[in-house]
Amino acid sequence: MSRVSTATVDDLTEATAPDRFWNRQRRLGAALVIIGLIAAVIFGSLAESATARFTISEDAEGAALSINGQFGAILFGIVTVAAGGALLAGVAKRWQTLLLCLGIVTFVFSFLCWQVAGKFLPLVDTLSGSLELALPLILGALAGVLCERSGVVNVAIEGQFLMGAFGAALVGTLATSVWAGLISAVVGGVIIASLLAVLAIRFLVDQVVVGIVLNLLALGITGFLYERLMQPDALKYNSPPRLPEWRIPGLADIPVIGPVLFETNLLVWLALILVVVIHLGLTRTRWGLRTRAVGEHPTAADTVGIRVRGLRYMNVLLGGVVAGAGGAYFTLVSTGAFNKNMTAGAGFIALAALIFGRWTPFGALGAALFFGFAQKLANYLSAVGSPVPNQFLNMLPYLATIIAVAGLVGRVRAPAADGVPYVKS
Amino acid sequence: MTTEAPPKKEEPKKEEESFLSLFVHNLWSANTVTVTFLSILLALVIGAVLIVVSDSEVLATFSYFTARPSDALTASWDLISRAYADLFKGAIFDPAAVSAWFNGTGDWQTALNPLSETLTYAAPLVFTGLSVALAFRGGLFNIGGQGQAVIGCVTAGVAGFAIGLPAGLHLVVALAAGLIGGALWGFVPGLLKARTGAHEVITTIMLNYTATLFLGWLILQNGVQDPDRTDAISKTIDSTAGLPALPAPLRVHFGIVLAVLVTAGVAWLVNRSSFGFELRAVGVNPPAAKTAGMSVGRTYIMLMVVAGGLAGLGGATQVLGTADRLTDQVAGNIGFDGLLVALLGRNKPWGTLFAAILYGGLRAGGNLMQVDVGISLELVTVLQALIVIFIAAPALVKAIFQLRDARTARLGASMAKGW
Amino acid sequence: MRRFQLSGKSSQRSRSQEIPLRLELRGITKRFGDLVANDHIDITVEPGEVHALLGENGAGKSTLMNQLYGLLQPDEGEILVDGEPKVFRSPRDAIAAGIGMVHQHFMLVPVFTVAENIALGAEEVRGGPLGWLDRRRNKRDVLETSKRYGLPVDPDALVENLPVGAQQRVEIVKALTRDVDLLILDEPTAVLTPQETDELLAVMRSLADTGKSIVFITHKLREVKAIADRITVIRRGRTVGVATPDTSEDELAALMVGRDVSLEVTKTPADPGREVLKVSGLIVDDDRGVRAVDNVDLVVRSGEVLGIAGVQGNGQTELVEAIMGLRPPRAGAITLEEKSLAGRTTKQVLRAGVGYVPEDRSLDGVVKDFTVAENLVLDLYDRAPFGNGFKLNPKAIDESARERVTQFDIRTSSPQSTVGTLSGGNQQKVVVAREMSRPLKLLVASQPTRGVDVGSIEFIHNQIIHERDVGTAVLVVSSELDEVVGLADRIAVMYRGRILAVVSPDMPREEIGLLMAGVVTPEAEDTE
Amino acid sequence: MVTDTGGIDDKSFNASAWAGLQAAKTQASGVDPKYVASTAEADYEPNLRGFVTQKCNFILSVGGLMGDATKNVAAQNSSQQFGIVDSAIEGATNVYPMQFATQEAAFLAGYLAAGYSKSGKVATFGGRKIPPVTIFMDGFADGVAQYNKAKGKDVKILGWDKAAQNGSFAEDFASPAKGKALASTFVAQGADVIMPVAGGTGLGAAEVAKGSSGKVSIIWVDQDGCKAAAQDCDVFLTTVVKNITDAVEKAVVAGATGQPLTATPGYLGTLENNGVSLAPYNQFDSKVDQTLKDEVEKLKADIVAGTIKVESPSAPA
Repeated sequence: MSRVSTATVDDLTEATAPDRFWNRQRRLGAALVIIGLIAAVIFGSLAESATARFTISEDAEGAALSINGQFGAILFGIVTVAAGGALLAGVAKRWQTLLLCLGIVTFVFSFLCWQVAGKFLPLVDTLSGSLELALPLILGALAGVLCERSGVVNVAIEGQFLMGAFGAALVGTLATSVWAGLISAVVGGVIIASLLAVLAIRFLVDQVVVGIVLNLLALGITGFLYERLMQPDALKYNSPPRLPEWRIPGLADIPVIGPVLFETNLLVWLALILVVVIHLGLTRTRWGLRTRAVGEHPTAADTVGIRVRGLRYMNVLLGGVVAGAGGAYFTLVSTGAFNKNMTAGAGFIALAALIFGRWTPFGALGAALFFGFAQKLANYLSAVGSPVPNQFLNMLPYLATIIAVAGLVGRVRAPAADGVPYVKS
Repeated sequence: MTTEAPPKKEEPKKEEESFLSLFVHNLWSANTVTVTFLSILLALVIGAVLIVVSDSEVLATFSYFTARPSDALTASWDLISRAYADLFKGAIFDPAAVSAWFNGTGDWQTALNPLSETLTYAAPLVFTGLSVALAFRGGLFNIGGQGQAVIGCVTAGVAGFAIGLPAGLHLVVALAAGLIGGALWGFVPGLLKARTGAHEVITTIMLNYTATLFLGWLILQNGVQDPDRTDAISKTIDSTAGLPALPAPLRVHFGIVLAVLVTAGVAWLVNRSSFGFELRAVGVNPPAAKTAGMSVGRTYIMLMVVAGGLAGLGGATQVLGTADRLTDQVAGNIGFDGLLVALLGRNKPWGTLFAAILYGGLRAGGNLMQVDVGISLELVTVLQALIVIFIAAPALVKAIFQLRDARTARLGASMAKGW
Repeated sequence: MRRFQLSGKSSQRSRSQEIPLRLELRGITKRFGDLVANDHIDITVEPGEVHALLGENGAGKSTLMNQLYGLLQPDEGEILVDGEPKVFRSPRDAIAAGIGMVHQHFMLVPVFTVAENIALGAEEVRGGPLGWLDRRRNKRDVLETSKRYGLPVDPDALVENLPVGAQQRVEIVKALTRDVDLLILDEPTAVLTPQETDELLAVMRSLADTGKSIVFITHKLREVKAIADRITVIRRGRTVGVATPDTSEDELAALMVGRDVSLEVTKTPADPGREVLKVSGLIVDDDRGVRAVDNVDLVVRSGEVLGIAGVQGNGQTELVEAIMGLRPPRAGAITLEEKSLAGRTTKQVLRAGVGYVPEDRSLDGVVKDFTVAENLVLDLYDRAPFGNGFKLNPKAIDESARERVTQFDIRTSSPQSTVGTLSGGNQQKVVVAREMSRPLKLLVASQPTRGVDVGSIEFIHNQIIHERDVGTAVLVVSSELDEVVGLADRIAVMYRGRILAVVSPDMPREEIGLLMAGVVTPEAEDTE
Repeated sequence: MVTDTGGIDDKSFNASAWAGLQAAKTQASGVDPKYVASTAEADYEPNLRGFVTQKCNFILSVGGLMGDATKNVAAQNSSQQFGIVDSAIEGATNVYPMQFATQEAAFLAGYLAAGYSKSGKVATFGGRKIPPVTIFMDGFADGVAQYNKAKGKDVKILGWDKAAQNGSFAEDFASPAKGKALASTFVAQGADVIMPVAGGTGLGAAEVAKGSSGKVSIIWVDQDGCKAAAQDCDVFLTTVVKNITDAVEKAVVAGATGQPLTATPGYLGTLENNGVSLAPYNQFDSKVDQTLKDEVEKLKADIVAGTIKVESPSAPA
């Protein structure tokens, strides 16, 4: 008896930490040092020695943060090197993430100083543009979180977007109500989600395959109906009302953040609230505990009486709701009309954001914002005439994803049962 | 002494049954052929419904359906039969053109044109389909066929106009360039998968976009862009680098022959080569392959290189066979279509070849359908997607048609393994 | 322990006359395709009874219990609880009826804490429909149950960081917090040291004394005799007898297997020769970067079997993987006949004359979708005569497969059948046949008979001894102490990544058991 | 009619040409218009041939990208009548070319924009870098330069550098989101008149203008914006009209009624024959100075008279 209790005490002791020299921290540190040097030397030498202005207002006027472009490029590059050096030297664990973020952010600043030298970058416009471009990605990635935390891989986000966008345009126009449009967007997302659910959960089809094919199906159906219905008579079928922009008095007057966050449309708030709600839901509620259990170890969940397939169905459909709302962005917020293949791969970027964000709502938010920022920046820089061809600027988000998936965020761990259909033996 | 099933004694006996009865019995069981056939049928039925509900004229006849149902039914039937007849005529042959050829009023080119079109569309799809299928057999989901094909287009195209070589040799060099370009583009995700475990679905999707953007940049550069044009289009490839083709207007070219040869090669590779053994082992059970001494990482890299090379060859076929010059749309959708072709062909080389020809036919027929009855090509996309859904979910087809269980075929392309 | 048994039995006998039966299974039949897994099985479990279900691997015990627990539905037959027929469509129904189960493969979510795992499915919540988790109450419930039944668990620990013994306690606590009246334990002792096993048996007995019924599934005769009130023996899906603990081990074994079996491995004394495998100062980390093998030294000589005993999860897996080149060691040396294996790939290790039977057959041992013939050349496909590194030689592969199938008594309809259609024992024979059909210097066999029927166990054990007798060095790793004792000429006991002692198989089981629990006695240290 | 890869709904030349066919249908009873959208360059030839096999009387290709394909097919089927928009095919007698001196109208728009701009910055961007797009941008740039020369001002043009033939492109004719991003960037740079030459992508620019509460205005292209995108009429300063619709309509009606279509000289839309023009100011009529209006009229007359020549590398020869 006593011996067993001894063993129990042993059980609780901490596992020994690895002490290999080139651990992840040092590798990241080395990488930061290298890119920091590149920034300081190359960006620094290419940059004009002219003032780079980061304006607080929406345009060139008004207050601005200014720095000499060349000086800034070199300065921030050196900070990146320093952050990398600190990681290389070995610091306490809690500083690691902070230093990594600092290194990446200063690298971006260095790049910006080079690009903006002699010009200016409007911060409010950049931020609100980033947020708007990130909006569908946030919603799409959240849909992915809902599905994948319960163990169903969702590659069909793109298809859900398209159906959502199409439904919003069609019904929004017919009913001349933006709210009816929003609801039909949700319905559109749920239609694809339910196909995904049935095929993946009931018929056990490979989930990545289903996702890809459903994207194609959505593309085909919306494209077909668009050509047959909307195109001949756009006024009747394809001119939905737009989601109004609302301004919260007071809060909207806060500099920079105010106009970005509090003078915008409902969908932005919805997305941000959903991030918090889904995060709390997953970590703090019965539903979340069960969802995570089903995604990690469905058999274990089954043996304690949880309906694995039922919960998966529910989560996939909820995902459809969220992704469908994301689809509404394209027609009700962004453009005001449906167009063939108008989502243009946003669903896949959302998928990348989901993985980049390690299957967590806040991670997904961060990744989506990053993609939004990269896209906005590419747009802005190509418009102000960057020396870098805009095709290369547009590659940024994709290359960043590859780098992120390949190592920057470490080996990401998907929910253990993600993509594995649950079959009772 | 154990619970193992007693060895089945029935099997030899069954062989003694007449072939015919066996055939009839199997016909309505859920074997591969039946399921494939029924999947296509189901897709066509759903497609027909879509055609009808989206046609305002036909739909109008339904408004008085109860009064005169025959109107609605005739109108629907006319529309559907005309659309599908076009699909057939555009893909295989048009009886009118063939009879015109026989009685001397038409020419053989017109009669053979549908088949030529089908094979022309099929040729690059065979390569991209094989690329996906091969990767699939090794447990990798190569969504990057598109990007690899784009790079294949680029390298083959550039080799086609930038270097001067005698005919024949130039073609070989250009094809090789396409192959190598695609292989390089496949190497990256393979390496990342092997070294860091980065999921190939994500990396290949990202590389697709990157490849397309790169192409968009490249064709505007001096030396690549057609000097007589200001828009995004490259110089034309030298005639020495073009794939030999039948006389115009027939477009079918040597690419389809090459495709058949490559299919045979891939079939041999999968089933008869050491590398094929490795990739199949790694595909179904990586830990066991590793335990048996195979290098899973090396296999992944090799696999992606070969898959990328195949897709690159598909891109090369596109440029050297039909397109003749680079534009930003030059690769069309051959990479993504290859994905469906592979799924439809159940990831088997010969299956992929036939699936590619079927898709080529749908494409060629779809063009005529669009020209003649104005039904857009998107319908073909819908049909393609539906066919693959049904093929991938044989249980669904089984349930719809109440098929009996197949005795042998293990259905369900269950490759499910998640991230 | 005896005292418990007697008192338990007497009290229950008297009660059974008045109150209805707790559980009755009548004519339960379950088929999987052509295979009849359960064939009209009848079992009655009375309140307060420890009912052992004895049978060898694949006899259908787990299938039966999965039906009782609602994971599977019987094709025929009925389940009666307190005399009333019940249909269990899912574990939910079984739990509602007061049935709990501790599964052979633990049903715990590794990334959850102990408290979360225990709460799962029976969460304490606030906030009504919102279902806000009440973590404090969940934790309190865990601690209460833990205390009441004397099963210490830490509610905040992550399950994946716990050793298997502790995980099993969590499983039992999980079942007990649900107020079960009948607890099914499926092969619970497989992962425990002998001492922990005794501990568990005592817990089972005390639970039975409080009136709960226990169904205890096992194939270990010793444990059955120690704890059971009644024993039902199942063979090939049928009930072949009901016995009492008084039945002799030999009788039970004969019932279980259907013929007389020799439980002992017969072998001649070893004749150890030169040092073949030498491991020194080996340090290996596991997947999470935690040290799994901690400064291990060991030597295996030609013509001897070195057994590694130890509870699963004490570093044996990582040790073997490091030897095989499957896992890079952090430090230390591994040499095969003086030649270093450090930095060699698995292929090179295999080619150097090492045979390897991996512990997880279905994951690492065979490729189930491959044919028997293909599996038999899984590590030789690129060598003559089976291939030349570029192409395969199907004829040679097929011919060799036919030979092996006969030689190793692999029961298959054809070498072209896929391995997945074979029974566990025959799959294992495929692995053994593959590894032993080339000249070996060293054979590494990990859990060589896990999940294998008795007939195949005998065969495999004989093959291992045969390999030793032709002069191969053999390293056997097993968590079945009986197997290690039976096979090994020397036994190294592994605990928390260290070799605590190397002892003789003649050492008393209890002593080895103590070592497996990490207790180093003076005698053991002497033998080192 | 065969569209290029932009598809029938590009809100640009494909759409205009299709509208022309539709209009022809109402004019001449025998016309039954059909179209096929190409999804890749490789489709041009088979699509054209599809119509040949269908024995269509008049086969219209849209876009310079289809020049080669049209040339081949037309050469093989010399008995059928073809037409092509935005391109001319040398030596082909059965292809009726319809081209437009768009730079002339865009020149006026450039002058107008420069005169109307309060910030001294105007902008333009394109859908893709193809001649039918850049010709607008060239004319626009020259118009701005003309204004600067005439007034001694320094109105800047963003998004296009005529000398370098380089500028901002959305790489998309159907993505208002991209148009919006580009336009808001230009606005942030201070531009207050924007001319998007990008079909549906340009709607995003209109979006930005709408959100600017009157500060920013848009010059639309192809078809009068107040008709093509009526919902945004309140931000359209004017439109550089390229009257493909009328040209196509006339050609088709002519073909249908048996009048010959001669390949040379074909059709060239200019300010003179109203093939290209500046649309009415619509809701901006009261906001534009009369003097500026007069100057624009004067310029138009000068161009028609040939005293001012507007050149562009993309202009039809």
